[in-house]
Amino acid sequence: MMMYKINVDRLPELYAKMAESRALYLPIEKNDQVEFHPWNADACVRLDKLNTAKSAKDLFFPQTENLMKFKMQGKNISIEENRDPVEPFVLFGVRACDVRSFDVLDKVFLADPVDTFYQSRRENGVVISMACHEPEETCFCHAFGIDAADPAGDISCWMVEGTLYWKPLTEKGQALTETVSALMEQAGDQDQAKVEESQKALHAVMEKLPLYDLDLTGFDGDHLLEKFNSEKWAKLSEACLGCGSCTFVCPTCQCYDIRDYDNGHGVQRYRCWDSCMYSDFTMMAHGTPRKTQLEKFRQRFMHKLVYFPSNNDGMYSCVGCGRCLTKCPISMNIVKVIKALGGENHA
Amino acid sequence: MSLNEETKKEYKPLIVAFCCNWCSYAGADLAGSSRLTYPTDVKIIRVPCSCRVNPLFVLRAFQRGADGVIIAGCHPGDCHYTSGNYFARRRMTLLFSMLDYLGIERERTRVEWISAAEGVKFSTTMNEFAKTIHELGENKKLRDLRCEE
Amino acid sequence: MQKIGVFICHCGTNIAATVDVEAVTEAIKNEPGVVYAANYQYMCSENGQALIKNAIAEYGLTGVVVCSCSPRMHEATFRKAAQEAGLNPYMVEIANIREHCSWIHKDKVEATEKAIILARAAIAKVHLNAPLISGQSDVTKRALVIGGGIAGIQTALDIAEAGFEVDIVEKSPTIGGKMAQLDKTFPTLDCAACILTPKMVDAKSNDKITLYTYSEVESVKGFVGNFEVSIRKKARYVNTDLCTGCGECTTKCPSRKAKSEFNMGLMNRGAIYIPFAQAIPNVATIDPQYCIHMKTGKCGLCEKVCSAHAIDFKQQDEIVEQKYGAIVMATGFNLINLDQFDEFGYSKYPDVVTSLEFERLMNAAGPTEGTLLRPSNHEHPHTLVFVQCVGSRDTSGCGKPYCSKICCMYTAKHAMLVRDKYPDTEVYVFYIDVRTPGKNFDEFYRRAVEQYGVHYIKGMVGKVTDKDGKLIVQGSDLLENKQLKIEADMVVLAAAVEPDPSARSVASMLTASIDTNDFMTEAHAKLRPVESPTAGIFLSGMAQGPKDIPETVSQASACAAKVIGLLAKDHLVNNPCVAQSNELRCNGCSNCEKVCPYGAISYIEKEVNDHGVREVRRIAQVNEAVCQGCGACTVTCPSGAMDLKGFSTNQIMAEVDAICR
Amino acid sequence: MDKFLQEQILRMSGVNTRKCMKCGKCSGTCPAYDEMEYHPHQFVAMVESGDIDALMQSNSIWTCLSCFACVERCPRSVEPANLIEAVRLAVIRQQNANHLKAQEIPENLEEKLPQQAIVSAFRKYSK
Amino acid sequence: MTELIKAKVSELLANQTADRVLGWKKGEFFYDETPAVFQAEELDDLVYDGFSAPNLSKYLIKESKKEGKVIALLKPCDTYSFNQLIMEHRINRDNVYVVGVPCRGNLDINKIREKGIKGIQSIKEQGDELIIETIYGTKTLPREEVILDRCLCCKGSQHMVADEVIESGEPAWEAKADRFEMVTKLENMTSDERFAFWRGELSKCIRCNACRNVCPACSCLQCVFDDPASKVQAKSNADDFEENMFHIIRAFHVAGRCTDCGECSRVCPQGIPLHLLNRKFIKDIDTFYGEYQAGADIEAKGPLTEFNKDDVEPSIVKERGGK
Repeated sequence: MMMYKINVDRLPELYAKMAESRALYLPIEKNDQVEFHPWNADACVRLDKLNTAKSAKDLFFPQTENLMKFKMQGKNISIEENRDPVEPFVLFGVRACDVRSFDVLDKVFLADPVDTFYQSRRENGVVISMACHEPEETCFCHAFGIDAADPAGDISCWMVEGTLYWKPLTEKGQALTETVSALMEQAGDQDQAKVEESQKALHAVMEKLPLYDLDLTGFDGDHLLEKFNSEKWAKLSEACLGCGSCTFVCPTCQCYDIRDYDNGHGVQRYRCWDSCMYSDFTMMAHGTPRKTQLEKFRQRFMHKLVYFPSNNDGMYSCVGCGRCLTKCPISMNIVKVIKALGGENHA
Repeated sequence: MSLNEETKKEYKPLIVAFCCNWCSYAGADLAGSSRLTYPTDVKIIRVPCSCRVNPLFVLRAFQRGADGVIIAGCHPGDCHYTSGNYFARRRMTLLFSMLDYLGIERERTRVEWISAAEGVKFSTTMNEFAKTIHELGENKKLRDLRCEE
Repeated sequence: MQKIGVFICHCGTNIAATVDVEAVTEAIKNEPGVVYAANYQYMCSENGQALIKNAIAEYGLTGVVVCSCSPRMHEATFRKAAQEAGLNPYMVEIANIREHCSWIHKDKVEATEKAIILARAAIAKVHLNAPLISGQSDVTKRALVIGGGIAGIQTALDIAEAGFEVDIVEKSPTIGGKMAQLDKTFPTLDCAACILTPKMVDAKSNDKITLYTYSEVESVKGFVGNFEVSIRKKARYVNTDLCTGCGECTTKCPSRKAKSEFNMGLMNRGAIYIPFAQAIPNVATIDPQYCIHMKTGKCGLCEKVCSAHAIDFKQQDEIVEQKYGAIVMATGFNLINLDQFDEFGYSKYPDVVTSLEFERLMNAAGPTEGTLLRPSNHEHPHTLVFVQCVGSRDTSGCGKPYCSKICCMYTAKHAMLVRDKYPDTEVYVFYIDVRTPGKNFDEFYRRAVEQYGVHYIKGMVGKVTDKDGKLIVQGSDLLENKQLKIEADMVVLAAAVEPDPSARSVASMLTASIDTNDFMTEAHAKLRPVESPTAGIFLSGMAQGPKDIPETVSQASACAAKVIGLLAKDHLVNNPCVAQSNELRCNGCSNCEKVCPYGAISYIEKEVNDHGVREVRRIAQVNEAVCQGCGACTVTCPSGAMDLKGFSTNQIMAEVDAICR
Repeated sequence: MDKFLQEQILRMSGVNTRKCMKCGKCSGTCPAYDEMEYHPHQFVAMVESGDIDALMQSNSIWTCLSCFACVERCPRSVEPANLIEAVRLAVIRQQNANHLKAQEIPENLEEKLPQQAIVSAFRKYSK
Repeated sequence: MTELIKAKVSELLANQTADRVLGWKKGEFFYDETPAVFQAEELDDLVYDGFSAPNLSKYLIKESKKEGKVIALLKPCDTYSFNQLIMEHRINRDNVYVVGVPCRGNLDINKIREKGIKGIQSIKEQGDELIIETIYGTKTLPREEVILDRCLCCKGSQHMVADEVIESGEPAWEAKADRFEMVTKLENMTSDERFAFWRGELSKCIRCNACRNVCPACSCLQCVFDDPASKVQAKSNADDFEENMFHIIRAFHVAGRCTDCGECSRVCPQGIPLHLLNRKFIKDIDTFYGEYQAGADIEAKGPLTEFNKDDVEPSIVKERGGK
């Protein structure tokens, strides 16, 4: 498909055009924090920010979502479906790692039985990705075979010397492109070369990153018990506070809880993100099956690095975005786990 | 007066009053037996002592749509349990100050010391408070939208 | 899910006139959990209670809500009814739709709506009620009476009569109180000493009664049936076992600066003194503030003259610890301070006196040995003006808002006695109203007017000034519409009474409530007038409110009857609405212990099983016999481990939810 | 009885005449009692019963010295002197002609009159 | 400094004063240190520098229940939390040997990043400067510019409790700012401005519970917000109210117990200035009931578990004015 380009100064026009027909979500700074927020003319767009604080999964798998409602009238109860309406939307400026996270989530929510809440959001959303240019030491997407310079999605974008290059990859992307192509110019071979050059430069930077060569040796279905029974979990999990910051900033964590909210005249049933680090995760009448923080901690990483790949053709449930590395209150993270149990420490 | 009353009739505020069993609840009883009226907006919840009022209850009331919350107890020094109201006084002072700090209208919360003999004070306090809440209007800042009908 | 029955009372028309009880019944029938709803004219009547009992049996009710008057009125009635029908009494909740609804609202639609909401709140609470079982505690069969006036003496005598030990704590060196200072008593004009002193002697000689005079209550711990009191016996510097009360020391003591309390400061006494001749115990007391020996180390004359060798300058205060089952407040009264009433010139003119001072001036054992003399010049007064309501019925802030009740009668008594003894005097009484409700009281007052010719003037004195050794009393005569200026020799002020200043601190030690005037609050103004709302505390005499001697004595006996009723029991049923610590949630942080006013919380190390995790934890424990159920601990507990039975966090939140629905 | 006037007096004075317990202490204390046709306790009673006209026509309201002894001494905080002041004001307001004008001042000047009194009078009677 | 501490603890382990050490473990990138318990042979990984920010006191609740004695490395401000936990009987003092470590103020990696520094390969503290190697080149920063906010209002270099204190010889770090400055600024706003400020901040909350779980005062075995029986249990901020509720109640539960250690704001992944809630309570307590520093004196009763008969009335909130 054809590549387009547009000068960075004209981006607001592009945003405005896209926002005419649907909601447009971009990395926007609000209260000193950059997140995917709906765009408006006054928004402070931060395409330069490497990563949003929360991942982009919020748009497809929101932190809370209404499922149904039970209405009480006297002694009668009636059930009402009241899922939040989903309108078409555009998600602009997603990094390669976050784009990959949608694949991970798809494996979970689109497999049988299909999660129709997630599905309708996926169908209504167009993902416009954005290549990285200044990755940080916490980035390790390369370990999972992700190319930060060549992000997937419905449309890929590159920012090179004040020009945004725009390349539709899917039909959905092409359809959106047609609604805005009037604002853009078609890119030529020279432009193609510029993009390729920027990709090369990025690859050179990537190679210098300390976690570029993060070795995942040993994390596969074949070593499940060995990893599970490793004595190292005790030390690794020792300082874990049992908070959910890693889980909630993670683009691939997909656990949720279903809860009822009794508002006095009825009950709203909704689902919300849950964290396997929480003391009340999978709480049942008798208690929780994983009583200690060690077990909870181990579950999270075993799931991401062992169980998930062994059930999903080797696809890890981690995309190397590095958010948990910066957000963990005690700086314990998946990289430390991988290093402790994998690579040269494997076996 | 009359004009205002017309317009105000449409809005019926909800006021939750936590009254300690020994003084203020009895004060409310005395207001009742003395036929001292106050608006039906005020609904009383009996607690053994003002110190039984957990900040959670105050927030819960606002969450569920209360427009004002008043806590009434024995006069300082007259607590049936000697010191309960002193603790309540500190707790509520800090809570109210915090709500104010969060930008919640400070007139929505009140603590009043009303003895069992002060039926008149009970009724005037409730009338005054109801009037204040009327003037303030609906509590919009501290409610849970999920509780709307 | 509870099976709840809701019973809506009409209370005649008290509720039904403003609340549509049928509409409430219909609305409530549809509430989840309500299996039966009915209304009835008088739910508290025999038939009404039968309705509840039958419904409990017929519908297998597990919870009952009665929409009626205040729970302070009939909660106990309905709980008892439920209990008789086999339901745990604490499964009953009251929705107060009378005092808090029908009586204060006029609009029937609004009142009905509110009644429904109040009923729903009660239903929401009952849903979370749990059957509660009361514990038991033992009763210490000994009573403490605080105050040794006529009220305290009478109560103690009656309790002792029933065979129980009783201690009297009196802060002054003798029992007898204010009555001992009176000259004659209305309306029979008996001599106060003649009728009081035999009772004082009885109190001393009764072997069930222990007197702690010149003593004060230092601290009170515990609860009904089990009070632990420490009593400070102040040092008298006289060995009471040795002192014979001969009085030799009191006459020899060279220090004569101390004002005699007994004679209202109208004469001085020695630093070592016996308050009055009939004092009980009849022993001397040294006032260290005036004793030359205590201040300078010199003198010591009393020690020299005492043949019994009873003087002990090294004596120390002594603390007595004693356990009691019941405590009686009989702390009595004082006249108010008149400094705020410049217009009457009390602090300026010696011939303006209070009524209690006048008692002493008329008394044979008083400073003038019963001859009425002007304090300024010891001359015979010819014109006397009595002023009533000085500081009583005063809402201006200077005085007291209440009627002191005794002044009308004693003023009539004084006027009559003066005219009787000194027919050459003119006696004027300024009054606002003359209040004489009592047996033979009005007859007594009329005698003063008709037989003794006392001039009663409807009006009030505006000011008292002096002129050439006379007092000029300016007042109004409202009936004649004149302003009078009476040249008087003496003015007697019927000053308002107020509770003794010690009442407030003693009440707070007892955790007994007190009203804005410092009078003790009754458990119920009409139905439980001699009990404090705090269990085990009883009220006798002026501590509860103004009253004259006959009333005081009747109340003292009534109070004794209540105390005897308590002490006669071997066990007491405790209030089951007490705090409870959830050992799985308790952190052992001690915050609850810090706020508990009763010291009911202690900590133990205990092995707990937290969903399969066994460990030893420090956890809070509540002594259910000591806990009074205030709930201070529940709010200070950050983890919600502390809860209050009967007023649990979830119950109160359910009420909030129901009201805010 | 004049309900309107009564309400006006009560509103202007801020006095609640119902608090009066008819003790007569105000009249007992009044230094100008003998100069008066109606006495302080009667002021209160008359306002309470709405008999304002008689008060307004009486010289008593002008013989009151405004010494506030009655206010000070009243055990029920009734404030009779404030009532009198209100009645005076009512009289003044009704007598529109009674207003003082600047040009009238010179002819009213007396040598012994304190200047403050002129200023006060002007302030009071020019409204 | 690290060497000095290693030497000291080695000595203490050798002479059997204790059998293990609670300290900070070296991370991947020089700034991501993790609290850890070290045996004598593991001391190589022990580190102490500007990034040793985590307050270790809370770990002692669990650690002091174990057999043997643990050496706890506590910075001056951590000792307040330690004391508070001792007051609340949460730490078994007998099983802890407190070694006070000096503090020059902690460093804030986010502030370093805000200076445009990316791709960090190493960070060295050299006197008052930080030398930062990045894949994009070497950068130098004055230490003072990237100090963690909480350390700008340092409570002082004094350890409130310690069995032993290691002296660094370096000048003590001192407070640079008034800790109530921002609280006062908020108080001076109008009610609606304050509301907008807090809505803006609290709406960022993702309810990850990091603030609560790191907080040494939030040491409940089970938090009311996790307890289904509490009827206020909630796992998410499904409504604006929940955000307010959680943070108000949390602040209230630690009121009078919060030592102002600042961990809540340090760990918040969403950058919510949570300490401003706690400081408001502290400021109010100081103004209404007299200055009180939780954890300074273990004999103190705590401002919410005592009272004065002449305490201010709650109406002070209205009477004191303000907008």
